[in-house]
Amino acid sequence: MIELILFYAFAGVTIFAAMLMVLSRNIFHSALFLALALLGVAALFAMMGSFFIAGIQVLLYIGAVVVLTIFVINLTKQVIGQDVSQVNELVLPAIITSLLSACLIILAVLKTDWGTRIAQSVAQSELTDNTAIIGRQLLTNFVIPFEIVSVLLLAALIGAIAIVSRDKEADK
Amino acid sequence: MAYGTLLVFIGFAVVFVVGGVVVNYLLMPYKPSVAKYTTYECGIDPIGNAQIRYSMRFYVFALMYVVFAVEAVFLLPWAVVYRRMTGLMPLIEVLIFIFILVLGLAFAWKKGELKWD
Amino acid sequence: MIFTEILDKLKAKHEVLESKEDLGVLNAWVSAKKIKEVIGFLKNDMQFGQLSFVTAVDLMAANNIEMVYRLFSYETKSDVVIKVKLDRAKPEIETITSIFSTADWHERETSEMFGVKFLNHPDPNRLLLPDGIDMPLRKDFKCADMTPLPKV
Amino acid sequence: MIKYIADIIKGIISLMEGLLVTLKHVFRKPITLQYPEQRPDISLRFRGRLAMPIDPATKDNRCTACMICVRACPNHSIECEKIVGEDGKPKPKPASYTYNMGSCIYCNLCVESCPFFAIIMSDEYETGTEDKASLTMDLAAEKYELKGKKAAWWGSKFKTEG
Amino acid sequence: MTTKAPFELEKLSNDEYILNMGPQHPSTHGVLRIILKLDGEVVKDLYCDVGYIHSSVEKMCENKKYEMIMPYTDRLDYLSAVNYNWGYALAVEKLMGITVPERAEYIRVMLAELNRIMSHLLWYSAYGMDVGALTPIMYAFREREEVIDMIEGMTGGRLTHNAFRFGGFRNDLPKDFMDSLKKFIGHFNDKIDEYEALLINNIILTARTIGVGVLSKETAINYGVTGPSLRGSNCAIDLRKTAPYSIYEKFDFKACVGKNGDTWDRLKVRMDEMRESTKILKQAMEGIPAGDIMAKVPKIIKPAPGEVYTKVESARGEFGVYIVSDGTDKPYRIKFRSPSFSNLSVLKEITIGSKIADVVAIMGSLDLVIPEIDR
Amino acid sequence: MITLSHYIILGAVLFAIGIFGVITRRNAIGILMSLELIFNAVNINMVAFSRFLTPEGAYGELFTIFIITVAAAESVLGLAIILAIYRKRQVLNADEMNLMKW
Amino acid sequence: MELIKELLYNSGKPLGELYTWAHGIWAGWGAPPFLLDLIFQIVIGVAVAAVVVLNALWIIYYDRKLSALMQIRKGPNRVGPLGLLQTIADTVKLMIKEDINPKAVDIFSFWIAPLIIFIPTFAVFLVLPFGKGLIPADLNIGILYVVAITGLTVIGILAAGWGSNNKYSLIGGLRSAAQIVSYEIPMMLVILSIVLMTGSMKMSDIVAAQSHYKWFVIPQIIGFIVFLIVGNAEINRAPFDLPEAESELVAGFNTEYSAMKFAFFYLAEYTNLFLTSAIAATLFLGGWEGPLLPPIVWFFIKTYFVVTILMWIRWTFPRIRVDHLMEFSWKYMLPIALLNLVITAIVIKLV
Amino acid sequence: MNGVDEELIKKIPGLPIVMTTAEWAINAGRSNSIWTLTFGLRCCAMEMMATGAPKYDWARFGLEVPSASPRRADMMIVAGTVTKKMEPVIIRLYEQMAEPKYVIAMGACAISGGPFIYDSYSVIKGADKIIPVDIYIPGCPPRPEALLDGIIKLQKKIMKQKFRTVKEHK
Repeated sequence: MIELILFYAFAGVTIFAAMLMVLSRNIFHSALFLALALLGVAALFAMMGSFFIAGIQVLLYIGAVVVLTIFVINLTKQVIGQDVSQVNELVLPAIITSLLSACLIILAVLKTDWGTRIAQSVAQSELTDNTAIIGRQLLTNFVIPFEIVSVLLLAALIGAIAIVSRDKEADK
Repeated sequence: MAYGTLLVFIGFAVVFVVGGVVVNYLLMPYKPSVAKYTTYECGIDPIGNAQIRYSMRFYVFALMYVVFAVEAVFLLPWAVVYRRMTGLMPLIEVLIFIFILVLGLAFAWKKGELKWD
Repeated sequence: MIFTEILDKLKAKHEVLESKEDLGVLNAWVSAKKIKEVIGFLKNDMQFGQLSFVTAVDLMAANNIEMVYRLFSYETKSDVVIKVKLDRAKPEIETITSIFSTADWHERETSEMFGVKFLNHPDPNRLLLPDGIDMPLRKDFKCADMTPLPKV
Repeated sequence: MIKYIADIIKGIISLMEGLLVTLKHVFRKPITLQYPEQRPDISLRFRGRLAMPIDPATKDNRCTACMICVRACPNHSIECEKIVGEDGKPKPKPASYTYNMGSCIYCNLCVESCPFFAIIMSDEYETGTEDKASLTMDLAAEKYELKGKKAAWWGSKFKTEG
Repeated sequence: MTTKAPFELEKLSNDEYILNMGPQHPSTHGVLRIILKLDGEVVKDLYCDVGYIHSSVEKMCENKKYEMIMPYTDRLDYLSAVNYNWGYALAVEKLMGITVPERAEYIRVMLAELNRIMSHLLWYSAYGMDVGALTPIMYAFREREEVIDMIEGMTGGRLTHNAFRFGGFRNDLPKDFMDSLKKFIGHFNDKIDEYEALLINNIILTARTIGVGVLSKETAINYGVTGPSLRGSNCAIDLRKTAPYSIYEKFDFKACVGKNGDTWDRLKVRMDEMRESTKILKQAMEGIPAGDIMAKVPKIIKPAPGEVYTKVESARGEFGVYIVSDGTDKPYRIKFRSPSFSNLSVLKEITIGSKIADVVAIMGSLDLVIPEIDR
Repeated sequence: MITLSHYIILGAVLFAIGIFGVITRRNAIGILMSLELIFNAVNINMVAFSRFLTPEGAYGELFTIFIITVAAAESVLGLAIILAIYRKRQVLNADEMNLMKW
Repeated sequence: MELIKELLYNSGKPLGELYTWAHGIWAGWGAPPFLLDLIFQIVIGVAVAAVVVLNALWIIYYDRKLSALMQIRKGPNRVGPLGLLQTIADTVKLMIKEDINPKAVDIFSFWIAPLIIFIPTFAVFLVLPFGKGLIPADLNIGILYVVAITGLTVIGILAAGWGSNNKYSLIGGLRSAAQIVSYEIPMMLVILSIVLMTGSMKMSDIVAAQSHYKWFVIPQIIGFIVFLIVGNAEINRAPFDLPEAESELVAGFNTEYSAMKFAFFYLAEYTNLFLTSAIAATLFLGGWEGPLLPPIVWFFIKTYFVVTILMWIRWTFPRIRVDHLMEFSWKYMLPIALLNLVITAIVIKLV
Repeated sequence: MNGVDEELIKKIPGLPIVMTTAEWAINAGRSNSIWTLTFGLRCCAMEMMATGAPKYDWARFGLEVPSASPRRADMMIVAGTVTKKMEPVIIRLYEQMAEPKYVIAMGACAISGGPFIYDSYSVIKGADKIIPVDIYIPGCPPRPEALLDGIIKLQKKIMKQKFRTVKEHK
């Protein structure tokens, strides 16, 4: 019972914040709402028992990606009080597309029979921390992706620095 | 239970801040004037807009932060299971992982991105 | 270097309208048009490396504004004063900022205080005074909030 | 690489030196003078507000309204008027001696100029007030009694002069 | 003469913006306004807006008797007021042809050197505040209060001493002056070492100041920079040495110079100068003769027509007084050549290309006193 | 009792909002932010699947970590590009960002 | 007497007993059990709020007195005995000060910023191990939670800087954010070394791993020093107080804030100081462990020891310049922390 | 919003006492936590610094926190000469301070123009010509003790203040 209330509360916050984020006329406010939406998602993760994922959701998504976004917003000239319409002329098609896709997924989900596995799987009281499982998996079954991630990060770092520093040289 | 406490905590923090400001608003003397609500800039009229375009350097540091934060996050589960795993494989795998990222740091260092100019 | 020596050297190159000794220091009057050459000559050829100050004196009785340039030489430890008489109604003189950078501010100050116009000055702005006060160091300056000291 | 490590070590040493200085001061006695309770020992020549002390012998001030101090004051903080006798002639006594403490610059020039030691810079400095008007005072009417170090000093001067 | 905006906003390139420092700003030491044109953290251009404390001293002095001007020289540079008194007294004495008795000269030197120490101590504490260290001010003011007590005992004023009279002094040294001076000299050098350990040699500060704001010797002289700021640029010009006034020839001291003319050199020069001042004080204390403290001076100061310029080495540099006398008891024109005026004008030259934080560090190292610039 | 469907439907709604944002936002940064929403919708599904279907292996969570990593890398690069374009051409609007005109 | 002793030295157990006891009675009444949980949580929340407020009041006073001690002066001593009421006077004053919302600000960001900054500060208390079993909530991801939630502060600072619509604020906010972000990495690496040694992110496990005086400060001395420096930088205190660099940026990101909104920044700053010290004490100094005195007292003693060190540093050093600050983090702190981590890993594997 | 209905308060039993106590507590808080705007003009600024230095230590009075931003400053010490160029700046800074705010005119210049009272074309003859001044401290410059004395006098004045009232000025 209490879980359901909490679920709806978090889901409500998430969706509300996501809506505001998409509709807000001010890009900075959008970023703040995005942070709120991500926080809601993190809470949902925690509800599912994935505390580690919730933690890194906060750490990486809010603490890093959103901060990076806000940095970029700050580094571009965004004038306070200047409410620019952030929405282009594609509103109607967008609504249709998004509604259609959402309905499609929801229909599919509702029609699907998830089988017997669900009933026995999550005994909600036994939400154990699975950081150790993740670690073990990373070092055994997922060791190749694990190493590839570092290459990906290196590539991103080098790429971004190259873009930025090319820009710097162009300035001179 | 534990995360419930977190919720209560956040609720408390919100009540604390909002309550403080509300009490402040109830008690404060209020005397508006035009000059009071102007932006402070050492006592003179602000020159130009405050929304300035600031140094690109900050972006470099922020992006490096993102990359290294992701790295640290990958190391966390490793650190948790490290003692419980036998063999040298975990160590070697992680050393490779760290090495590749140190390359990134070295690249940035070499490129002079860590230096401010 | 004593003042006669300086005077001789100066006279050899440039026209000196008038000269006198005041407490051991040479005061030489030159014409306004020549000021740049004279100062340049003193700096480059006679090692007067420091421009102590530039100012003016309002000689109201003679209807003149007298520019005063004081130079000092670190090498010979001697001073020299170059003076220029300007018309009080329309004081104009060439700037010497290109020779001595320090003259920039001194000239700006003199300019707002005495109304001397420095031609070709790189930054002809007010330095010290707010808007509304002009040429206060002229002897005939009057200002509404300037209460004179009561005579006893 | 060696420079990198040397830099770190050099830096740590210089930081430690600084920390040591503050640490040493923790054990030194505070030099604070707890003002309203403790008062400083002010030097004799300190220039507080202007006062026209009354001579303990005659119970009167020594001003002769000669106006020298008024003329000596750089910014006209003193005004003095002589007593006009019944015959219409001014007498050598001040009818009023207006001192504007708010504009006084405590330069001591008036005191130095006074030939009779009639005025003195007292050692009173706690003259802050809410009321600006009270800063302009009539010293002749005030009957200021000099106390402390200055009184003895003034008294001795007084004797040699008088 | 116009007042126009120093930088036009429209003309700024896309990366540039304008930051205003002052008039009310914690690090401008009074009311100086500096307008910075910045690109990120880097200073592209700089404009000094002075005059916020312009109080028309020169005009006022034209209407004052010579004696009355003395207190006003105190208020030009309240940090080394004695030197300013001296510069003015020297000018009038030269104009009048007064010779000052030797004892008075010794007292003058002692007061001036104490005053120099006091000024440098204040500079040190203010510099600490500028670079964000909040403790140096507390230690420096402890010694400063000691010096102030000494000077107050002599002159009666803490900052605005009004100490000098034409021809000497009004009062002789108080009795306990020598004792306290001895005590002060005894422990002051140790304190300077402490100051250096606390702030000047700190790696954070050296990293901030070495190689920053380099002022070359030529630029310095061209801009008329004087005093410790000039000596920091490896230029041993000290008026006490190069154009000795009073009895400075009698003392053994050296003009402290820096090597590269960067900010740190200027700091170091001031610290060394305090040590040199202690040396002078020691010599003066030992060599002071007995005798008169006041020369014979006419009752009314009425110099003959003419003009005079005298200069003294104040804590900030060459302070000069230029007086034009017309034979009355008031000067016809008086001009104070203040060291900070020229020292500030070089700021633009040495700041461009450094960071915002450097502006503060460099400005602090020039040791500015704003009322002296504005007069 | 919360079921898997709850989470998946929530994910679908977030996904739809994200899609809406991506299509309608003018601002390139806004588009990137909407993309983050879509990633999150996926993440919710992943974690839910993992929790409900394969709790023993934590596969979904591993995928979530990788997705977050990719998202981080994407935003680092994407924002760098946006910033570079902005500094060159003073535009933030995706419609006006036409690389061919460069 | 026994109960008090038990509470002080082994408070976790009696609290747990109390909880089960209350649960029994509660179930007897037939009331829903989560309500009791809620009540318990609210009690904990109130207790922590009291700790936050009282601690902030005390720590500000402590800072002032300590600085006075180092600066050979007296410090506040006129309000109440020894000036103890000084901070209360400040609070009262700030509470009734006029709150100014300048015209140019972006009201939403301007108002939300103190909230965003204060919530994480408050929420970190959730995992602080005050004593044995005396943890408001012993989360599995304990230390990750701390790192993650403190990272939220950056958003608040950026919002404050951007929303104030003031150049000083904006620059201060950006600087502050860049600084926190830069120093987060070495901090995480140091924490990783600790996690490596304990094999758990739970705060209670970390403390337990250091029992019998095997404090991590010995094997991790480099980590400890790095943590102190980095922690000091994270909370923007001198010599890393660039965002509020008074001599450059007036007051940094909170230039435009007044009254209570500013008070929360102030409160958060000092609470963060306490938090950093508390975490340092937990990670390196064995948390609540100590002889004779009750655990909670030891916890506070150790925390205040670290607080004192940080204050000592603050009152001694000049401010570091912004580019040096960044370089310092990336060129010195990060390699050292990384090296520390690798060495720790190797040593653990080999020994 | 200013002022509370006095009559209404008197009617409710007990409330006057509560109000007086609250007023006392608030005034005690105000008077013991006077944060100053860091801002010096002339010689007096040096004495202001000296007052903050260990020998006089104004931190004892709760003035420890110097505030560079006027938003949270309680007191402005006009320490020195106010000139015409500076006048708008001072007025603006004063306006930008949050209520309740106090002004101390320190030294002769700030009281009346001091040395520059006559013959000066650029000095405002007293800070009270432009902003309301609470305490005048004569001296040129006043000793640090005099400033402390002025602060104590200001504290006494604050203790007499009414709850939520603000000063009126032009």
